[in-house]
Amino acid sequence: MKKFVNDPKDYVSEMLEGLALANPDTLTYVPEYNLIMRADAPQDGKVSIVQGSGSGHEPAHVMSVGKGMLDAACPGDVFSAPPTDFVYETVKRVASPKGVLLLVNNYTGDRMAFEMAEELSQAEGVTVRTLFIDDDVAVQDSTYTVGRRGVAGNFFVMKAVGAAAERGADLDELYRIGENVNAVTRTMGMALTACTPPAKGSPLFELPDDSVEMGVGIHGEPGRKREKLQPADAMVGELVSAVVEDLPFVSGDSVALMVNGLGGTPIGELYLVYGRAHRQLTDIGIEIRRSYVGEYCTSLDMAGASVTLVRLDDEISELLAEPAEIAIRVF
Amino acid sequence: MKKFVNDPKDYVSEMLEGLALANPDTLTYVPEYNLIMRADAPQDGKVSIVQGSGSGHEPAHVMSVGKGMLDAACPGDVFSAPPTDFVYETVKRVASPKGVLLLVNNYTGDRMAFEMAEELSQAEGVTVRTLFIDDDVAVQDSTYTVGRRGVAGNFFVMKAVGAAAERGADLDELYRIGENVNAVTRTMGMALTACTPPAKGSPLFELPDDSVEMGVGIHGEPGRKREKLQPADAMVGELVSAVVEDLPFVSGDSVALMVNGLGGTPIGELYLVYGRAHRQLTDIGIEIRRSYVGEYCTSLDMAGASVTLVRLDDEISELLAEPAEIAIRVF
Amino acid sequence: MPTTSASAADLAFVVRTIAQTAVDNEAAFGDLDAVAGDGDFGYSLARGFEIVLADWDGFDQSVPSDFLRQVALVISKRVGGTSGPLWGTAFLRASGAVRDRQEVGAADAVAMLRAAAEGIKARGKSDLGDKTLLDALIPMTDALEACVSAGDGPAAGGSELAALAAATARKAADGTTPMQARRGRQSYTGERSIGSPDPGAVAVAVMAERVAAEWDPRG
Amino acid sequence: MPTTSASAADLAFVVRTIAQTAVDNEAAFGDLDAVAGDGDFGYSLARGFEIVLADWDGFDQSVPSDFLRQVALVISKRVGGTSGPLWGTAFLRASGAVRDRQEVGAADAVAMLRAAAEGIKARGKSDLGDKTLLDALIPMTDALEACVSAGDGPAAGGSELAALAAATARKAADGTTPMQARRGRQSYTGERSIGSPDPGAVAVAVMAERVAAEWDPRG
Ligand SMILES: Nc1ncnc2c1ncn2[C@@H]1O[C@H](COP(=O)(O)OP(=O)(O)O)[C@@H](O)[C@H]1O
Ligand SMILES: Nc1ncnc2c1ncn2[C@@H]1O[C@H](COP(=O)(O)OP(=O)(O)O)[C@@H](O)[C@H]1O
Ligand SMILES: [Mg+2]
Ligand SMILES: [Mg+2]
Ligand SMILES: [Mg+2]
Ligand SMILES: [Mg+2]
Repeated sequence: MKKFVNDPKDYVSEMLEGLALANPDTLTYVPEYNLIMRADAPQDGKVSIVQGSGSGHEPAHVMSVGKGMLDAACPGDVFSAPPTDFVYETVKRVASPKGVLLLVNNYTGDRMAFEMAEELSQAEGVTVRTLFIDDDVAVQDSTYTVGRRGVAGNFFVMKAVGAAAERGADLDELYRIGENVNAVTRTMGMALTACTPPAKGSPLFELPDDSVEMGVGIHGEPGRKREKLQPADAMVGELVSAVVEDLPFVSGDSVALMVNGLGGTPIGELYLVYGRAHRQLTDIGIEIRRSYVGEYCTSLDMAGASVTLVRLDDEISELLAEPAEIAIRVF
Repeated sequence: MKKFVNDPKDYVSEMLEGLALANPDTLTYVPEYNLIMRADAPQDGKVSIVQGSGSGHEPAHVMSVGKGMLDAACPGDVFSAPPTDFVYETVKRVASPKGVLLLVNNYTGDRMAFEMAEELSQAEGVTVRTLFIDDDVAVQDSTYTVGRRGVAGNFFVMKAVGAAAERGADLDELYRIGENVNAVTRTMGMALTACTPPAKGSPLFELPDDSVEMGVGIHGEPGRKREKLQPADAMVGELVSAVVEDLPFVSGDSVALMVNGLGGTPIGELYLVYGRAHRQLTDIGIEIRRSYVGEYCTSLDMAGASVTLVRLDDEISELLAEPAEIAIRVF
Repeated sequence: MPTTSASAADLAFVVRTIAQTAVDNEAAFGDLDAVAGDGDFGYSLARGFEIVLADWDGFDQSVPSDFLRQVALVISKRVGGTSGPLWGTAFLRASGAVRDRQEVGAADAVAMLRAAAEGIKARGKSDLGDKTLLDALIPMTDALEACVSAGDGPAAGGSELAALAAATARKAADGTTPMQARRGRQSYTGERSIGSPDPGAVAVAVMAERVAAEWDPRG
Repeated sequence: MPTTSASAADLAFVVRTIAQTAVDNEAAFGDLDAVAGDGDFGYSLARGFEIVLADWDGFDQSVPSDFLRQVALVISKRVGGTSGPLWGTAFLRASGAVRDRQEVGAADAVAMLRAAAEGIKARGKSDLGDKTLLDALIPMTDALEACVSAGDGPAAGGSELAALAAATARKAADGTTPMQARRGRQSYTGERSIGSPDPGAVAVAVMAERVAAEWDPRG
């Protein structure tokens, strides 16, 4: 394993400490609960928005805390839902009179931790609602499974409800908006290489030099199928088709297109992927109104990318265009 | 080689095409010369700023074109200075009555291409000055070499002259500011893994699983020494010490601190590195006033990081704090 | 000579052995989870149970139910992933099953295990056959119950019961290999979860085996 | 029977062979550059010279000087890295060295090579001993000059001269191995540039060897 890491058990806390040190004016860090929160939260006139999940997906979600997006993030260890207690303590600290909205990617561990924390918080009089995000089309929904997974599309839910919350929308309105965005958001990703969790110290799965994992999960879960490495156009084509067919997106739709890097793929390649995806979509009559290229939801050091489409209406377009001030900045 | 790539010869042009497609309102792309320019350049009242170098360092420099930073970038192939002709054609297209400032990292190939282009442009009556950036402390300056290399510190030169240009500063003033920033900027990087140029198809050098390259160049050039992989604290300590001792930075200095990812290292690790660097600096009495964590100047898919320090005075601080609108955005 | 009445000391021994097994098998359990899951199962369990071991002397062990509740709390507070809520719930429900008891016997052991299994079912919306730890825990509990209610004399001692539990859990855990996961992260892989045993079920078996192996040597 | 007078056809043959060698050795030259440089030397040369080959029929080859200038222009326009300006300058200076000549002979060949070397020196601020292509080009030029000015009769034919150039360049290129680079990207590595030959110097040798090998078979 070649990583910047000391004791792997300290990986998450040392990362969070760095994040707090880099943003002393805007962020507060509570080490006992892996909690990163806006220094000015909670605010009486604004619903507080919280996202939690395993770590290893940075910048999601700890680096998305700030005006216009999250009020707090409470990550667990790498790829592990946070303990219930972390969520509960987080909700307590950002509880606003207008309520708290919890954004949770649809995984068993996260669901259970947040549901337990929601119950505990409600018992203490905090108004809480929990919204589950499940944009990953790699997993077909069925009664035998726990449904689709939440992946990079969560960014759009965060952004939209974050913007609406700044405008003063109430909790039910935010829930409606979040559900609405989730309903029109679809993602699929693929891995070129496996990722290496610091505590494991070796790759999470074996991926031969000539193979890719199509539909991989952001925790390295196997995807739809393993296939041969192909030129970019062919692989991007598969991703885009899978996403388009799922909703489905059709000619005449206006969309936001996100090409998200999974951690080990440089941004130059992501722009190449973006260009191919863009052309494929415009060729079938889909209009791209907003574009996003970079890392939004990663899987540690995995090389690979995901493609997300959001079908835009006026409300979503407007909310996505609002400003936000978060830790990730380039100037 | 596991990359999103079609024919490796098209890697750069397909990346640039994607960049242009993602930013239709703000950027213009001229494929014949790898040219990415602001759609609104040149402006009569503003010096135009151009940066060029090999590709493979994205977001430097093609994704740093926009209001408050570059007016144009003309990259060459991966790790190759652009042909003289590309630079010359770029200067012609962004020539402003107030002149053109060329920002060039100090490499033989880049120096020659830009010097030849400068001569050609001046012969046609364009006012041009060329500023060389050489912030890499890994290479000791000596009369036998061509001097230090330019690496991630170029970001601060770009940002400062970009901001001053928007305020209407003239060419000589911009040159003074750029030289001033370069004079107080120092960087050193290290590689955990080698990078793989698409056209080569295999890693540029061999780096055993237990070894790192300390002081590596952004083109994979060997560094100060090859050493054993160590815990993050020890490796970060070496980087920071090398940078601090070079200027030297001393107790009482105010600085901007940048932790730059080289392409394959996820942002979670970069924040961990940032935290350790921050503590080490404050321990010796250096005050960190601005912090930068992310990818600014990469080396394709190389895992690794560099640390940059800029000694701040009032003028530099103010210019760094100005807004800029470039392709890289997270919302 | 063994007795069917398990004392508070037996309970402490079992809990401590579970905790020690989780800590000692961090890497092995993690590797199992990496096959079709995300590899963190060993890490999650170890982080919680190492605190159980560290806090051991601070637990008030005089009342079985209180003791188990304290363990449950540590797990809920410190274990993330799916395992935190599931194992926390299991210990909490086990605590509830012996609320008014000062001493716990073989029948209480069955009651605690049954309560734990029911808690996991409810929390995880899962059941026998979903390829989870329930597929080891429930058969093990069934076997113990059958033995305890049949031979309601001193026929089966603690040592024999432990051995029975271990053998049943191991067989059941091995039996998860051909199953297709329908709950937990593994279920996302569909048919590709077939062919490897469920990490949670294996963990139950390994813990039971260690309890059996160390029951007598305790002396 | 060989003659010392190199025709325009000989010049075209040499340039074409250089171009073909650059294209054919893209990978090999790149690997050499990867040892202490950045691995793009082969790619850069190949991208320029493949256009020289593609544009071949469009070049006006009637006047040697004009022909060389057209080649220089393609290289300056299309080759990046250090090699673009250096090789572009080399061809441009060679063109200048035979400005008024309709036919070029052995002495002209020496003059062109000398002009090319001087151009590279000036452009690259480099000289013999810096571990660059000059360390093959200059010894080769020296050897040719000595031979041409000594045997100022038909003693050495084109074929013999080509063989001499090849042998000298190869020996000189091999001789760069123990040198420490003082120019170009390799120089950043300091002492670690010692132990491998300079890619540019090797390229000159490989090109000269191919010219020698194919001089006669042309028929
Ligand atoms: N819904 C569920 N009900 C019961 N047990 C479950 C459930 N989901 C997962 N498990 C058990 O948990 C184990 C995985 O635990 P862990 O790795 O901590 O979860 P994850 O990483 O998926 O959040 C599985 O092997 C299985 O035995
Ligand atoms: N200043 C110089 N003068 C002469 N030749 C040089 C100089 N710098 C580099 N070279 C030659 O160029 C070769 C490298 O070319 P190339 O890989 O295109 O350059 P780079 O990648 O360093 O820009 C070296 O092997 C050397 O022969
Ligand atoms: Mg997990
Ligand atoms: Mg180069
Ligand atoms: Mg797991
Ligand atoms: Mg090179």
